[in-house]
Amino acid sequence: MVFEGLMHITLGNIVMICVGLILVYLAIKHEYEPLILLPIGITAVLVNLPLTGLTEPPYGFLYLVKHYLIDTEVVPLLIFFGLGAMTDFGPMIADPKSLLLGAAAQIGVFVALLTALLLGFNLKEAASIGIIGGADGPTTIYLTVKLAPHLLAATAVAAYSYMSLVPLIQPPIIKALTTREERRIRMKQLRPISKKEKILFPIVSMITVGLLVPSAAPLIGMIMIGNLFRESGVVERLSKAAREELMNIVTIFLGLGVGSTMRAETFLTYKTLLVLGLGVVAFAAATAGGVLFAKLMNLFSKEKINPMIGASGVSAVPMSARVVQRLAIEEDPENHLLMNAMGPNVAGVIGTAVVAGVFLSMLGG
Amino acid sequence: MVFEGLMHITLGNIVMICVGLILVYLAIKHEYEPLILLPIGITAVLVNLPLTGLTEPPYGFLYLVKHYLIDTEVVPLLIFFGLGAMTDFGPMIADPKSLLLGAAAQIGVFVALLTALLLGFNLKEAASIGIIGGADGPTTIYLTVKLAPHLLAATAVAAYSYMSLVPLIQPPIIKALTTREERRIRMKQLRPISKKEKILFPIVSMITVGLLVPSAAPLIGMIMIGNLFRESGVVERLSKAAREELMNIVTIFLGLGVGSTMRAETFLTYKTLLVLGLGVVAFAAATAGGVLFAKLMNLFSKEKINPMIGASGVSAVPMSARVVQRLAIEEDPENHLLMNAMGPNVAGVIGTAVVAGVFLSMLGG
Amino acid sequence: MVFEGLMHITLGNIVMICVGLILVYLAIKHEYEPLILLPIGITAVLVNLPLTGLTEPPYGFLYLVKHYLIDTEVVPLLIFFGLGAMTDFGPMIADPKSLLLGAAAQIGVFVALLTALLLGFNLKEAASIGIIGGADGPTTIYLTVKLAPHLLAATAVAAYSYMSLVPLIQPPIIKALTTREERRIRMKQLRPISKKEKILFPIVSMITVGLLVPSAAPLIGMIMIGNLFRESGVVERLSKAAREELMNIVTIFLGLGVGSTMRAETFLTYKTLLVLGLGVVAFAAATAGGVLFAKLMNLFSKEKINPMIGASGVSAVPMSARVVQRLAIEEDPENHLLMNAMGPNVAGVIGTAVVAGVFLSMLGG
Amino acid sequence: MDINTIITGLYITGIGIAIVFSVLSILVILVYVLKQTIYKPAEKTGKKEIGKTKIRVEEKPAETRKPRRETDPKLVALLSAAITAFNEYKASTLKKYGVFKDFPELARLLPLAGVLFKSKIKVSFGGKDIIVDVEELPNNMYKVGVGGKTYIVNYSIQQ
Amino acid sequence: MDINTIITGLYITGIGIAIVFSVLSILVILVYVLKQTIYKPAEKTGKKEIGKTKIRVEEKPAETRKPRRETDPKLVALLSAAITAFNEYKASTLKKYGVFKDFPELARLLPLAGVLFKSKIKVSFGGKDIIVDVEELPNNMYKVGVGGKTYIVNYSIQQ
Amino acid sequence: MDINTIITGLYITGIGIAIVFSVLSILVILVYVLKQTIYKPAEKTGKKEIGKTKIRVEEKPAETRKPRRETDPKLVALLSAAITAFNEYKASTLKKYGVFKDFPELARLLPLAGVLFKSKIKVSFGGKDIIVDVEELPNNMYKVGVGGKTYIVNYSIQQ
Ligand code: NA
Ligand code: NA
Ligand code: NA
Repeated sequence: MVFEGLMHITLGNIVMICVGLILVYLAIKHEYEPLILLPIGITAVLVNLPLTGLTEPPYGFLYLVKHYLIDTEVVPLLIFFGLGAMTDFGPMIADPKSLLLGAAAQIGVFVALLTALLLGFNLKEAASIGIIGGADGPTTIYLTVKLAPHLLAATAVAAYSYMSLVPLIQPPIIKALTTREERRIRMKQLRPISKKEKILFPIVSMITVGLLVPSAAPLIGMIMIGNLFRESGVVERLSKAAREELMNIVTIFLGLGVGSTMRAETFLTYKTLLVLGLGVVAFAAATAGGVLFAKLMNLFSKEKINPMIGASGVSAVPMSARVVQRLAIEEDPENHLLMNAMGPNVAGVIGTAVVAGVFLSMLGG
Repeated sequence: MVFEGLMHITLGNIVMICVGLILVYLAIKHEYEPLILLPIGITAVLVNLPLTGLTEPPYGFLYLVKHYLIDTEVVPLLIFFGLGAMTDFGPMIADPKSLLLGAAAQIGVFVALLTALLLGFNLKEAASIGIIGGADGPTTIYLTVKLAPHLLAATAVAAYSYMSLVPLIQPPIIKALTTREERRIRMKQLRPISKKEKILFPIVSMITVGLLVPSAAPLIGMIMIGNLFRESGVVERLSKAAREELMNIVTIFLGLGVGSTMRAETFLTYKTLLVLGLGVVAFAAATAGGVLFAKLMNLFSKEKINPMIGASGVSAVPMSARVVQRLAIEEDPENHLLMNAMGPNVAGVIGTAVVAGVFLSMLGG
Repeated sequence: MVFEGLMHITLGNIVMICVGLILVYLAIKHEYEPLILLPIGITAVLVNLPLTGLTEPPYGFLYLVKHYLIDTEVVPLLIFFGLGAMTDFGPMIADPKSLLLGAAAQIGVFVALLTALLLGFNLKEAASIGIIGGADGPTTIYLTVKLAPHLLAATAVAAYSYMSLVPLIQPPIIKALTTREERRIRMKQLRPISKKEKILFPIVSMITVGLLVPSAAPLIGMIMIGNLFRESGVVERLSKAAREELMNIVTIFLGLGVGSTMRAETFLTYKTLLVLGLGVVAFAAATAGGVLFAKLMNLFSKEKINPMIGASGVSAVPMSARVVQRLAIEEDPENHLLMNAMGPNVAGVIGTAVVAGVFLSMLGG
Repeated sequence: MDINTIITGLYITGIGIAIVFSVLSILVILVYVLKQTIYKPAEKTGKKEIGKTKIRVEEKPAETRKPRRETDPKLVALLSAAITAFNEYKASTLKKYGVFKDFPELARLLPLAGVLFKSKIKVSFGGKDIIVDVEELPNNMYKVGVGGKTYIVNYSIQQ
Repeated sequence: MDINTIITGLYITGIGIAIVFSVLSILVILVYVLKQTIYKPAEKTGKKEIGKTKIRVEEKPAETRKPRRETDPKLVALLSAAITAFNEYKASTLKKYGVFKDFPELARLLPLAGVLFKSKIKVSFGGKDIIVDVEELPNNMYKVGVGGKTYIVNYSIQQ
Repeated sequence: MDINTIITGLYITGIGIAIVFSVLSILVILVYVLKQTIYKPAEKTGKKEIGKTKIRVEEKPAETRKPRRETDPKLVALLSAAITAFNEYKASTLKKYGVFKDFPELARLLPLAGVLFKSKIKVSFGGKDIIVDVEELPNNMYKVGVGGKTYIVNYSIQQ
């Protein structure tokens, strides 16, 4: 009865416990997205101990978390809501063409989707893998739960891990695709944004995207409601709750729920390795897509943009904007691009949500 | 598949989107109960975008919120719990006759109920409409969910809107029913209340009301438990959680849940307009009831009360007490009635809960 | 219809209302575990008012709380999670033999179990009663819900009440079993603990206990995940949420849920009285077990330990450690044992969780 | 519109008004009973206090008055000094007996805590020694008693 | 790997890229419309402010500058004095009219509160009288206007 | 009461006590292993520190000591001045490069933020120039290094 755990442990369990511990190590030692990867990692350790019943229906605690909070999409949507209450769309409103760079970076999603299809994944799986390239954890989870729930752990871990690795993945790609002269292009400072614009933007974009891509409405709706709470200035209690109390609680459950899917039986397949590999492809292609599109825009516009800010179309807010800032300063210490890069950065969140909506409407919800 | 939203939008949807935007506008620009009306308004916009699936069972996000949190009465009861943790019954304990003024204002509920019956509403609908006159948002929602769920959006919006309009609705009625002399009556300062009285009051009133009107016990029980947490002084962590963390989170879900019922199909009926109209009748009659009963009390008591404080029997804490304070100062800058008006104000909350209990026990739960 | 409550009240209800009021009184006046006993007490009052429907399926509010949050073990596990985020295992890591004292105090659990069997309780009931001696409220609730749900109110109230009474129960037993010389034994100061040890301890102990006693894994897993959040230093947002926002909210629901089981029909039996009596036996035997085992250890080890710290193996963190500190100072004002007693104190939490796991695996979950 | 419905409505109205007035009247009585049984002793002191307050209010016309001497910036400095000394005393005591810095948090968060410190501190200030009572409260708050008055201070400069 | 799947994948890719670019392009247009209809007046002042800032930045090389005169410790003392006087005024007013100390909390927490105080206070400071505007905000915050500037002060010493 | 039940109870008791002691003994061993593999270097410094502490405690009798010079009100003023200068430097830098005031919040709240500022600041204080290290922390907290010591300061007067 007791001590049975030792006898039932499989090699797979041991491997997964090590995987979990590696995530914990990376989260603590290198601070790779610790808010997500630490809970996921330690939960992965826990669910690979045999016979605990934690993930078993109908009353295993982690089963309850997964079934009622993740499978229903409650958690990813509330996280989007909280992100809305945290996000300042100002830099994007000040420089609307950054929206196009946010769209361009979605090319990475499709590159990864096509590559996944070539590797034998089916359409729904390939879409869930592709969306990793959007670099938005909650969107990835939202879409994978609906299209390919068996890949949830793999896509979620990939999305959040590579978000931490943005400072390693992006710079070589950016440098390879730009000349030194291009990296030294200075951009003009962003105009200040009035409160009215900030209030109207979430309303307008919610209606527009909701009408054009109804399946993206839950994601876009929640982020924009959160953002309206933030910008309205009249519901600070709720805005704070959205981005703090509720966000923190929901993040805990996200980690527990996603981590609970990392059981050896389901996670240790060659597919997982492929997903992790494709995730890098997705991030790299998204970066390239953004940079190249920025160069394309320079061909047609008089006022040149620094093509590096295209790389920030990969959301991973605010990491990829900081990568651009760092690279810009390397070439010219007076060239601060942080705020110019924040525009494509937040636009990328909207772009990925739109793509997720397209996938949902074309591949069935 | 995509862009379909545009083709499925109805005129009703467009009207409702405008209604939602008006609520958002009033909440932000004029701060009309922004904590409730902003979430309701923006959610109304969202749910009137076609084909989003947000309100569809079994997994639409807003369906889940509505079905599990509003329809079960979890949210209104937790809000009552939080209100208890916020409310100081001291002014009412110091001046017990203010309880009678809180009872008198309930006359507005019955006036509106009878008017609604005359206009063709059935008994359950009429009761839900009448309770708007109690000026307690959560009580209105609690009762409507049980008696006439199809009217939820209309009664909730009416209750919260008119609470914001108290400073416009009440003054002309008060002035019409009182002489200048009456409005200048000064009242003696309230005695201080001992901690023991404050602790015993919620216990005593919970037992009393619970025994006499069992169907009011959930509402009264939750507000009084919250108040005991507050007054006991030994569970500050829980009291704070009740009135802050939990309250904020629950308020968010209240707004989302109620807003999600504002779909064109169910909201855009002549009944909604009648409900909104009857809401004004209810508030006005409640105000008049309180003032006239105060005048009646003056006929029999030696120590005169300022009849304006009867108007504060309409809960809308603390707006109607502030209205009275303002009117009093207009006539006599030294006549501060704020605390005297707070007594009927909080008593009105108890009164309305009792009336809701009576309706539930007589009209079936 | 109304006023019916008065006619349906039973003598049992009246007794239970008084019991509830006594708990409220003890919580407020003497601060006996007010965070738990105040909510339980006032809820006991509320649910013994007749005809309120609060505990009735499918939509009674307290039924919902009990059914979805307590019966699923969600609340006790989240409380363990929060306790982990609050607990400093440092004193125990600094002095590992304190783990043995934490084990020794579990003897009280088995003494109470055997006594309960002699008094005619069945095995599952006896185990739930015995675990009271572990002095861990959430563990007691967790086990009772699984093994003997009809005893939930009795064991929960006993566990939390006696935790408050530790300063009364323990001193006479400690004094009776130790000589003055023993009580004057000084212990060396604890070594400082490195951050690495603090981070590795929850991981190592989760894996170890989880493998050896799988049925203890939910409890141990949640407390250790919470502790890892705390010690990692990289997820302070989540750690704070675990021990504050989430903890406070969950504690409210624990009180409401447990209190709702204190209805006259189920609580007022001779079994309840026996449970309360056996609870004292359990606490006393646990205290004696810890002290005597410490004396036994002194027979074999060169470096003597003060046997009083064995009494702190009864968890009741940090009360029993403070009891030891106080008794030590009585004999020798310079003999501060607080931190030495904290080791067995937190070890007792682990020990009781292990015992609960053993019970679950042997008596069916 | 149905006449029977209207009649039921009138019936409900009658019953409803009767019940709400009777229930709230019973509460009126109970509140009076509470006052009679509990409030007696408090009442006297209460009245006194109101009287005293009135006098104070009258002697100082609102809106144009100087800050009180006792609460001027010097007090802030004195309170800071006292809390600093108190914290030093506490830290040395805790270290002496091997109590880790985490302990207060643990103690505060678990039920029935109480390992918060309390001490009399002598502070040299402005040339003379002042005895101050300092008591820890949760969340960086301190209760400081000086010269017969008690201040609650939120002090968050930590060394 | 199935050729039909690949073709569908290419189709989805085409549609997807088309939609994401068209939706975000529409947003670009709407943001421009917003700017045109709303932003006009604000734009001018905005540009001015940027200009002013640049000048200020240049005249003071970063990292080696002195604290500004207006925000030195004296200001802290003045703000403390003003808030103390304001709180005394408020307390006396509340007591005068029987307003209990709990009221502000109640008012703040319920929707549409607003019973927070606001007043002009005269403070004697450094030999001269200064008129200060003090306005309460929730959570022990105060908005203090003095000499044309406004400070948000968190003041938590309570007596 | 059934004899079989009692026997089962005794059996459970035996097994239970055996398991709880063996599991916790294994934890004892693992904690020792942790200590051996990890703790070695830390142990030495740890012991030193305890010794030092003891000496300090004995030279200053508790409960009757003066506030330390370094933490007197002047320090509060110095810290205020340093943070003010730091904030001015930060504000000018942010404005210069068009960084909006909202940005720090965004950065702090999203995972892996890190756009908090850090700088050396020269403060003129009491006639001489002092170099102070100031680093922003979330929630209006600042880490201020001055004269080899580090202070965590909660500074919430915002202009
Ligand atoms: Na993205
Ligand atoms: Na009311
Ligand atoms: Na224990």
